[in-house]
Amino acid sequence: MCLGIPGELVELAQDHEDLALVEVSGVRRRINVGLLADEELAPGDWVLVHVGFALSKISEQEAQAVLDYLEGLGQAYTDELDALSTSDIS
Amino acid sequence: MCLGIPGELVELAQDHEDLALVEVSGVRRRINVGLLADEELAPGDWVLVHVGFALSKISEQEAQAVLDYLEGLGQAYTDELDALSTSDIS
Amino acid sequence: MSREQQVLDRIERQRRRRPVVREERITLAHGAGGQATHTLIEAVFLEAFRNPLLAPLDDGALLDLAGARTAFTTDSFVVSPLFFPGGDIGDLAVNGTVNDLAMCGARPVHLSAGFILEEGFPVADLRRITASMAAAARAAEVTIVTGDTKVVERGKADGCYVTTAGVGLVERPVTLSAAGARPGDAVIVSGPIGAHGAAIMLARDDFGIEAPITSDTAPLHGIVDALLEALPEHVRTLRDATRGGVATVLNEVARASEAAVVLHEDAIPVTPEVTGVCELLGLDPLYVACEGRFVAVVDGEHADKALSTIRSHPLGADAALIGTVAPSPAGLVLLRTAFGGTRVVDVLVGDPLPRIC
Amino acid sequence: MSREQQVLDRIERQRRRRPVVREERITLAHGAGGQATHTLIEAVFLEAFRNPLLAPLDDGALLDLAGARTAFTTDSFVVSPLFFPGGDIGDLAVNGTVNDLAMCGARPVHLSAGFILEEGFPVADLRRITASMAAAARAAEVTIVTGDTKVVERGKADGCYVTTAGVGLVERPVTLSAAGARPGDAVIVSGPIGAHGAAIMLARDDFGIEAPITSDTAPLHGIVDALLEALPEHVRTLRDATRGGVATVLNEVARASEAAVVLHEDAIPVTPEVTGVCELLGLDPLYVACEGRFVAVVDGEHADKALSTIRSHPLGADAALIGTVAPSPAGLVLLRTAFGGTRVVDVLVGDPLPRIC
Amino acid sequence: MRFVDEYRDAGRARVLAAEIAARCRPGRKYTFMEVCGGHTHTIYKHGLEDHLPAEVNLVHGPGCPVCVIPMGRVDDAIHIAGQPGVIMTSFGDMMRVPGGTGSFLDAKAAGADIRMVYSPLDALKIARANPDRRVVFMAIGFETTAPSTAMTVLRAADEGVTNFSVFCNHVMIIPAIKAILDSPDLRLDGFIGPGHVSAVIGCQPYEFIAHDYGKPMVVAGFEPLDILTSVHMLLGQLAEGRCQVENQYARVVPWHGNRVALSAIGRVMRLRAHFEWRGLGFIAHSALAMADEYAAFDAERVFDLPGVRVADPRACQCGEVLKGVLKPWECKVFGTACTPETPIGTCMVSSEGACAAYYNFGRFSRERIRAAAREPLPVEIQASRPGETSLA
Amino acid sequence: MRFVDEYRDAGRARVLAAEIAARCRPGRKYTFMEVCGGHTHTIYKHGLEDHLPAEVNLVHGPGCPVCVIPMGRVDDAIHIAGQPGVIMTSFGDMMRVPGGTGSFLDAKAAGADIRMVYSPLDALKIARANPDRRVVFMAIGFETTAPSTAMTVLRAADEGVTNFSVFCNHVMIIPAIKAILDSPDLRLDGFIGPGHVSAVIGCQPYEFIAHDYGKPMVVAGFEPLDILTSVHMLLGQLAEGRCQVENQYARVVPWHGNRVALSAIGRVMRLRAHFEWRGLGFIAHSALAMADEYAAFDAERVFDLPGVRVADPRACQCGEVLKGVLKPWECKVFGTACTPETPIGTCMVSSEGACAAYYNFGRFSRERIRAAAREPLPVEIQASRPGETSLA
Ligand code: SF4
Ligand code: SF4
Ligand SMILES: [Mg+2]
Ligand SMILES: [Mg+2]
Ligand SMILES: [Mg+2]
Ligand SMILES: [Mg+2]
Ligand SMILES: [Mg+2]
Ligand SMILES: [Mg+2]
Ligand SMILES: [Mg+2]
Ligand SMILES: [Mg+2]
Ligand SMILES: [Mg+2]
Ligand SMILES: [Mg+2]
Repeated sequence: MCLGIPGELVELAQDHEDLALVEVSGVRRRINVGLLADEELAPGDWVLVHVGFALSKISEQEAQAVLDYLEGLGQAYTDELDALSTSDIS
Repeated sequence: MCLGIPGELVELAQDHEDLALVEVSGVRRRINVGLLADEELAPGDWVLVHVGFALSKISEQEAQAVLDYLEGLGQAYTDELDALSTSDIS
Repeated sequence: MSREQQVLDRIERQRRRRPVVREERITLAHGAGGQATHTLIEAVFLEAFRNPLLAPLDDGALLDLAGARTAFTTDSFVVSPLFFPGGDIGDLAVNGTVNDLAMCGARPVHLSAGFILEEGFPVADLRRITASMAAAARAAEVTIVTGDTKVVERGKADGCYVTTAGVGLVERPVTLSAAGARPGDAVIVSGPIGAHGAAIMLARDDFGIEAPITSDTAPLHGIVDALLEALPEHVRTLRDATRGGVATVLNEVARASEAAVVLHEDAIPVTPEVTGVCELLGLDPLYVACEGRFVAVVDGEHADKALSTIRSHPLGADAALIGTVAPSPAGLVLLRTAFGGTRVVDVLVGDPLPRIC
Repeated sequence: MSREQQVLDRIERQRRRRPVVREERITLAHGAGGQATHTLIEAVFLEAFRNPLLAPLDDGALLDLAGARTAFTTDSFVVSPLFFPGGDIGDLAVNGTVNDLAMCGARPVHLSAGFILEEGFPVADLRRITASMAAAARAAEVTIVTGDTKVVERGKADGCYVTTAGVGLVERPVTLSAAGARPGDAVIVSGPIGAHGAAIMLARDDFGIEAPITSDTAPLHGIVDALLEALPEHVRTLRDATRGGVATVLNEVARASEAAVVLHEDAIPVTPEVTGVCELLGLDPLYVACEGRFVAVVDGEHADKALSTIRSHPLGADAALIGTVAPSPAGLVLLRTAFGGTRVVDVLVGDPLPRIC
Repeated sequence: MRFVDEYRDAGRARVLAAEIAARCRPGRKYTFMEVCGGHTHTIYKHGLEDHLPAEVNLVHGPGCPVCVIPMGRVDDAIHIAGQPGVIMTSFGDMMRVPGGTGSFLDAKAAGADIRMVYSPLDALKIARANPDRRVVFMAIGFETTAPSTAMTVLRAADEGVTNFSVFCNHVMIIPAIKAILDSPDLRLDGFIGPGHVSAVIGCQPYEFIAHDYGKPMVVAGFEPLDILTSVHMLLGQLAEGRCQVENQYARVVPWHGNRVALSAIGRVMRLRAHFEWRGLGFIAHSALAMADEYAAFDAERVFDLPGVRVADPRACQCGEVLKGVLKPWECKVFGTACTPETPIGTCMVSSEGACAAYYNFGRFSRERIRAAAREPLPVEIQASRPGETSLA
Repeated sequence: MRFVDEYRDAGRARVLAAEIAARCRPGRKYTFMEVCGGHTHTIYKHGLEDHLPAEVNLVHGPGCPVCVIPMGRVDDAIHIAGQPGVIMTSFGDMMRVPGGTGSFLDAKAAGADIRMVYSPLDALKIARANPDRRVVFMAIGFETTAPSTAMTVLRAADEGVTNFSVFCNHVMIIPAIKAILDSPDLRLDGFIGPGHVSAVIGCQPYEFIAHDYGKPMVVAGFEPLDILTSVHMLLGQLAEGRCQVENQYARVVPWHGNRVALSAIGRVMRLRAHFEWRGLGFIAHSALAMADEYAAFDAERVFDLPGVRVADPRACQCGEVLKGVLKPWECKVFGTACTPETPIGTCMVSSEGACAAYYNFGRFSRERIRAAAREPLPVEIQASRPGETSLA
């Protein structure tokens, strides 16, 4: 029910201010962007689609932040593994 | 379009004054007898059925008259044949 | 030759030309089994699928399957109502395919069954239908070995449609074909005609007509087996007289055999009740469907034997010799009327009785 | 054993009991190919028709016809819309039956075709359908040898339904069965999945979704022939992944074989477009129908040969090894997810995609 | 007595045939018109002409209501059927009648809700069962059928049914016969009068035919012996120099008709000033419309109608056939372009139309049929066994 | 970046799993509730628990709108669907939800015109296309979905559509969480907050959870790595003794929510005094009704509703499952009488219901699944080839 799909905005409709074309994996669908009236929207933006409406504009920067957080963990983990393998306790 | 079928009246409906049950070769159907309001109708009478209505009450006497007319012709014909075969022109 | 005859000859030539579907849309007439059905089959289906085995005028195809002489046939059943006096869509679907196999001279062996169900169809009705299919299959000594079920939205069907296909084995050296009739042959019908169509009409209850008529639906493989056992080489044609009735089947025979079929009106068995229904509705029993009657064209020399063989089977007790095959007028069915005249019995035009099978 | 596992074992026992139709009426779920379809087939059709040849979990029946090893199958087609990118009901009806025969290890030979037409259906559309049936039959090297046509009133169908039945000859010493999978076997799918179902969804135009997806409808007899030629004794099971998709087919295999099927999510081929449609509509591609893809269970020792043989056929170029058969949990399909977890892949419940075939 | 089989007896027919032959003056041609399509149907269906000598020639008249409906009226009816919520009801005979824009069958295939009924009462029943729809009855027919329509409207009014109306196309036989009599190109020796129309209007209205036009008429029943008898009676009048209206069908037809039926027509309908007949053109006072008192049941007032007159197809010779000037096979399109399956003219539609009757039953010339009938049978055929009726 | 695959990476998951395991105090149990059914679905669908150590226990919360709808409301909706001319429209999830008198699916099979839609805008489209029908949209959902309903009603009003109404069953997450927090039988260490609800309402409304109840919350995205990350963050707060609302899903969730969406809800809807939740009973101020200004679009006013409260089936333990007190398999009817095919409780219906998710994806205990997963493969399997995506 709360299913939301990230989609890339490829075109803002000329004929209707609230409509836009969104693409998900090469698949296109018209959605209503009326709930993002406060946002600046442009082709290339990503939005979260829910029951035919764009609910939110997706921030790539914030998205990267999570991945960086994970990267950091991974780095720490790798470092630790490296440390482990290079340490000589013999 | 002007198809009319002779049917035997087997029952006058109790619940509706214009309805009656008519039988044709063991097949029964309800028909409207409103057009025969001037006639006395009773089970055993024959009527001519057209598009769900009884159009006419059939006179057995008149029916017989035609057959008698034909019988007469037949008789005359047979008599003649007889006459022919018994006549001796040799 | 009179001018009238010249005109009529021109018309006959025209009728033999490749048929053309002139309508833009399918009408009920295309499913009534008469002229429009033929035209559709020839102009659309045969045209597209043309191959030597596809014999539209016969009840099924004869196949050589790795040496096994096999008959293969299919029919879809859309009868309305689904349940009627004397049967239901279930035994109709089994008997219909069993009979088409029998008409090919085959012993019916296995059936398939495809169901198209309308959303909302009562499961209890489906059980009733499958139970009567099972009973009919037992009676016809066949097994239903494969099937399929589809469900369509409400309003996209009429409860339940069933399509059966069947395979049978041709175990006798018979060569049956609608094209096999020859002058001098006798035409036999296996019992009183028109009961199925009349029963369906009454079951629809559109006309407030009541009559003690039950469908004649029955498997004909047994009676056919007896006939072919008795006269393996003297039976020319077998056709079950379904949609379009005896008249349509015999027109197919006359056309395919390029001979005339001459029927005798007062020899054709019809029950009084079927006669009554037909009179009330302005129908001709010759065009009303049977589902348990067949027409056999047999060598005239063996007509008596054929008739007595058929009559000795319970389903053929009221069989009758109804006509003969004559050399001309080729392609036509004539009727010697009880009144002493002769007229043409043409293929059915229009759709007096839709959805009877 | 944990209390959870005890509960789950009780549930599995329950699931193996004879199924019961609890609904009073048919719903679209009964036609979706999932659990409700199975229940209906087992509780109603098998119950009524029970006989040794009727094998519901296989694609067709294997018959001995006077010594000829024959496969016999049927399917009704009710797809909506009738015409869709990549195909129409006509080639679907031919390919569907050709494929069911191929899955029995048979060479498809002859087809029957029963048409149920709705009054008002454009004759031009019917011609289009028969033309594509004829083309599909040519491509599959089969002939359509017998048929039937019925017409129902407007509002009693949806344009055109087609039921095909088919006979084929089993010419190799194969024993294919949904029950044939054994631990150690490999599971192969012949190409990217879900394109047919996705194409139909888009063609319906209910969602305003556009994507370059065409149905995968295709005859599989050639590729199957190549596979059986290469490995006549090492192919256990062949199933075309139609209604209910790969997940449903493999559940049938797991249950019938009393073994587990373990799939690897990241090995299962799906095109980006099908993925996109499924994401937008909340569907799982594992349950979306194909009409030109099959699943093969082959001896694990010969998995590479099987895969390379399939891949060498144009219709199998993107085939993939997607899983294996394990001894337990018997009857279940498990998925090792790309995320690194493992979960159950159950039979389909409900009807995400009605009228796809 | 079933009032059917008795009149289909081959033995009686043979006797009568001999009498008819005997009454003909050798070499003279007798041309009689059977006014009613029902008679045409009987003649062909029973092969009746096989009992007539070459001297007697039956020609078909205008008495087939389906055959005379003009194309514009069909188009109007299809227009009504296409209005939102309409269920059009009609006798089966109408389904194939071509209008300028196709037939009911075509309109139905294209989506209109058009249903066949057996009786106008069935149409009323459909109206009762579908209160949210507008049910229209396509009323056609001569005076035979008009009373049933009228009675149905009276009942609808009685019951206060508000979603039922009648598209009234009832026509009257007398003006049609008069048009035939006034037409210059026909030579007739007498009329076989319409039996069932006469059950309503009686025989008296035909007397002008004998008095003013000097043509004898015998009102005839619909079994083949009825018609054969009527031919015999007509020949008798001619032989005896009489010219009268005689009633062969007295078992059904009272001389003065059915008063109740006539008064029902009188209450519910009114005479139209003129009405177009297919092939015959406009004929004054030849048809009925709904009376003002029943305007609420008059589809012509309930719906806006295009009311466009459509010219008959150029090839169509129905007018000549309806007037008995041409035999069906003499029409240029008969049996080739015009067949019961794809009729061009209306006479090819109803089984009572002369062209359809001839095409279905007689499409094989009398010479050949007689030759075929004379051929000996290779096997002996018996009438069906006791305990069951035969088709006959 | 597709914002999907990146968050489903098994390598990253393994790293994170190790970190999570490292953050757990051995022997201590950590119980976190994922409030939203979308999270439950993700957890089972990706087999996420395989990456969690035995110490971490996820329990499912009430955040599945289909799961919390009371039977009486389903019956009311079916009652509406049965009114003349009505087309009921609904998200697919609702079709199997049992009311006291069956489900939408049953009502549809029995003849009601009930259609699945993907968006409330589709329902409005159906209304426009069927001006003679009355189209009702069965509105369910949390704050995620309510704005779409509101926007649709605003558009309908704008266009003057008069045959469209909404049967409003929108519920609100905060009162539900409060009900959980106030329930005596649950011990939780923290919440995984609902990502898409928060896209509308923001994170700020959750602060009372940390402040007043002392439970940490991390608002999480719906990919499996999002949830795993949130678990890691919750463990971090607990380890550091913090108790806050954190936003793991900042790429979608603004701290203060979506002002336009909130104001659309505010215009079109009003707070109900109380509303019944399946298994949880009546909760004050927990749901939305149509505002008086939009009464014309309010199905509750357009139609007379029975409005009868129906007690949950005796066997049903959905309430306990929704509160996280029982695991699905602990319900007595789970998997035997109650299955997705024939659900007794609502949690078995939606793929986001805890029982359905567990039944469909998890119906095999973790111990066995892990054993099966460890088994060596008899053949080597490769990820799908370049040029095509795999299912993953
Ligand atoms: S053949 Fe056709 S067009 Fe010619 S007169 Fe007959 S019905 Fe009219
Ligand atoms: S098993 Fe069914 S009844 Fe029990 S909690 Fe789950 S959904 Fe509710
Ligand atoms: Mg047959
Ligand atoms: Mg057949
Ligand atoms: Mg048949
Ligand atoms: Mg199938
Ligand atoms: Mg229906
Ligand atoms: Mg298959
Ligand atoms: Mg099959
Ligand atoms: Mg199949
Ligand atoms: Mg057939
Ligand atoms: Mg339709």
